Amino acid sequence: MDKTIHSVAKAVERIPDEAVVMIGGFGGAGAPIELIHALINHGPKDLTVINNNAGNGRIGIAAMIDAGMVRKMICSFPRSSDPRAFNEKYLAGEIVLELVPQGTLAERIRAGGAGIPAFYTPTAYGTELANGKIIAEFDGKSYVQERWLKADFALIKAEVGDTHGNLTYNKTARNFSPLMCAAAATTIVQVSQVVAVGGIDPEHVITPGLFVDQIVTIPNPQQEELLIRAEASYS
Amino acid sequence: MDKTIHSVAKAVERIPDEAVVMIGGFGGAGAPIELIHALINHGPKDLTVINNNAGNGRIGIAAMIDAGMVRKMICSFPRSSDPRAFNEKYLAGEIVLELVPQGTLAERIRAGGAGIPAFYTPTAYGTELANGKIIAEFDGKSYVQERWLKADFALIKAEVGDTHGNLTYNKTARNFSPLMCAAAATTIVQVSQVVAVGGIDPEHVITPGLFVDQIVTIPNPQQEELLIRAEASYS
Amino acid sequence: MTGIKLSNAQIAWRAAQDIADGAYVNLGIGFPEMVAQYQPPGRQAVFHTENGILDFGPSPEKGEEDWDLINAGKRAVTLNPGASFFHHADSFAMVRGGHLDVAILGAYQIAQNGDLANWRVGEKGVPAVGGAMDLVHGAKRVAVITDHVTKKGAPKLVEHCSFPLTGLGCVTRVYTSLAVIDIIDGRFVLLEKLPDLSLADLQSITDATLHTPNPVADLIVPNL
Amino acid sequence: MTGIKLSNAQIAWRAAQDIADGAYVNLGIGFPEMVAQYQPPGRQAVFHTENGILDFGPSPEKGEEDWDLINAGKRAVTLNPGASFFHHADSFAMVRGGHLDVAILGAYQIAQNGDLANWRVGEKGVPAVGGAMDLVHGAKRVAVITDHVTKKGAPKLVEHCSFPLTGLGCVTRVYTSLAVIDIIDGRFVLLEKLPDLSLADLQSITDATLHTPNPVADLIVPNL
Repeated sequence: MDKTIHSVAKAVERIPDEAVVMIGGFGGAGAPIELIHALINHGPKDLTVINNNAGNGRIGIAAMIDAGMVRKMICSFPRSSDPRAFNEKYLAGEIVLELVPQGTLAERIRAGGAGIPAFYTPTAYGTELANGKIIAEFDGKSYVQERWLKADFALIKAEVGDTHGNLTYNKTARNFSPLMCAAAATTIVQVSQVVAVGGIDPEHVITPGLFVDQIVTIPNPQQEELLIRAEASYS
Repeated sequence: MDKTIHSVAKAVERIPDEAVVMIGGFGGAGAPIELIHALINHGPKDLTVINNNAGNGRIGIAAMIDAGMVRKMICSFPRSSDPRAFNEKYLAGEIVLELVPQGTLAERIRAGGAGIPAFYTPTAYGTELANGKIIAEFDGKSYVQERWLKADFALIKAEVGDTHGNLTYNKTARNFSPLMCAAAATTIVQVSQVVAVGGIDPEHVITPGLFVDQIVTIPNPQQEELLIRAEASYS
Repeated sequence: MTGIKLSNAQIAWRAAQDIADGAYVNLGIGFPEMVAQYQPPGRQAVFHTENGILDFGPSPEKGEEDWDLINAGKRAVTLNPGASFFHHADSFAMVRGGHLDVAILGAYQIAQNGDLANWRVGEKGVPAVGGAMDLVHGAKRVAVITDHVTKKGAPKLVEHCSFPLTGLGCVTRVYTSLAVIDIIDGRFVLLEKLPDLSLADLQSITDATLHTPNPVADLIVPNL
Repeated sequence: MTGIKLSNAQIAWRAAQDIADGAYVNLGIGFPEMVAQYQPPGRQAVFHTENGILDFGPSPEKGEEDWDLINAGKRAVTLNPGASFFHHADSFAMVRGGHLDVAILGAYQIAQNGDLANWRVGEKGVPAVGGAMDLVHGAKRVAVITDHVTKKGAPKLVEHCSFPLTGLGCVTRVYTSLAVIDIIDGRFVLLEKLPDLSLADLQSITDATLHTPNPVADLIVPNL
């Protein structure tokens, strides 16, 4: 059971048009730039993308949007130091935005991976983001019903992986990624280093291998924040 | 902010009659024997106890039941190699049992800690354990609504703790404990070793200190399974 | 009808043949745990236990037990390379979230619509459910291994379960001491039976119709 | 009315005085982040950031940034001893589960019943909510720091919010450039005001009644 594959191109080649794709990362920490750029090369259309943000600058998710691949964005904070890509498409009515409070986004993804079709949260009660949602009262307080979020694919950046798919992350690059690994039917992970099975202490595994389908090694991955500061672009 | 205290007696002295107490451990792994026995010495009555099991032999939770301290047991599996304590009280109608499927028990405790008052699960749908519960359909499948579980106190056995309450566990002694730490108003932890703050790698912390109120060091804690095999008893 | 039937070890062996290399598998407490011993050469499943391990191995030698390293049956186990620990909510996220390929459970009764009764036989005594009700809804494939009949000879494969249910319509395959049976569209479909057992005899101890849309294969199992 | 008001640093300083030693605190992105700089000597709060750190410290020197170690505002930060990392669901479990002692946020408007509007001023542009709607329901105490009026001089403390709401009845204390105000039973209760500012003047730029059931203290803040 060796889940490693040898190229990012191979990793993303089965992602079709109209796929729902979760992409790890919060800001630049944990953004799987190499996998995203391989996906742009592959070029599926009409994707739904789930990430906390909606791209920054001219690389990563912003480059996907620039390339016209994204029909819908599900995120909490479509703002960044350079939000042109999303803003232009959104204000032109060319991309759909589902805005979700950050904690609700995390919990919906967690629910998708955990087989919980719906849950109640106090978040957004009484606000326009709860419009049209089911409201219920528990112990005298009102809550909003939220549904799970699942994906066809997840693109994830981790730190160390073993050949069975067990993963660790680096600092805040963890963010949504362990949740997305569980909520996607197929989880594709780029890691800085692959080790033999048994190379990660069982107490320190953050994502158990059962949530991971494919691992590709990118020894020195690009850091989104540095690319943004260098005004790099995908093309 | 030093959360360490110096005796198990001190740790449990504020637990009153009628308290709801979560107790970590699955089988003998993670059972906080020293804290439980200190609680028996302290002697509050009419407790509700939440644990996967319902005690074994004449020690730990079984000894609490023998001592007549437990009015209600919330658990998934009130059976063990020596279930006399619970069985006698249960069959005599002297203890109330709320039987909860194991995964639902875990998720209800997790929900309690996470501020999720209710969620839907496929578990127990169509069975007698769903009797009287709200049923809802999502995407053509039926689910049971379950409520969060919270507690006044949690008694937990961890492995290493720092003075701010960050914790690691030993192997399957982890089980319900990280969930219970979050779901209790006051979390009391016995650890084998206390280290200075910073002594646990931030990547390896399993329970962040914010979920922990008090830590007491028990350098060589008793192992429930060994006590059972030795036919030990509390008194 | 002959008195020949498979031993528990042989039933476990037969169930093990259908587990793919690399499959994530949960084995119920007790008899189902035996399945782990009979993985075909060259295949290695990854075993999950509810109390928070993936990829645990067999029990250690007596005296070598670490009682903080146990499975859901509270037996001491070992770790394989690639093992990981996690808490109970994450463990049942794996179960409920459909991340296990196979769960193999015991049964009191299995109905032809896939209903399973395996946690309680009546109103008496102390009820205990454990993880069974979660497991039947979690795995992609839920299989049962069981004697074909009770100790008293009553059918365990039935039209409708009379014992309290564990889950509705959840079982997809049953490995018994006499046969291998799929549950398809609310019917028992016979796949394999012991060569010396007639279909009529098998049907006579089964409380629902055994359908045979395809040729029935011989259930061949080594001596164990 | 005088033109004297507290600077943002001074508002942040005042808010910092009410944070107990060892308190778990979330500071909103931007202005609220300044509160961390003014912890009173001998006290150390533990700061939480939504993207998965407890007990982070100030930004590193320029050139020393680790861009995998950032806060919710995407600024590079450092770690204090005792820090821990966790994923987003665990992070918001801390928030939603009521485990934070204090959250301090900015505001467009605060109503006398505790309603907060701080995420959007109208229908135009690209909406973005982040973690604000979660934070207002999570912390034991939700405080706001803000100028007392908008740049155009309009009241920010109002009878009813006209901007889209972030949360209902969630704010318990407001630190403004002119005063410290509690929200109790649906009313603004004035605790402190700048010594040179009359109650009448303060009321004139506040769009709901300021109640003074107790003597109003002077809001005294160092030069910063």
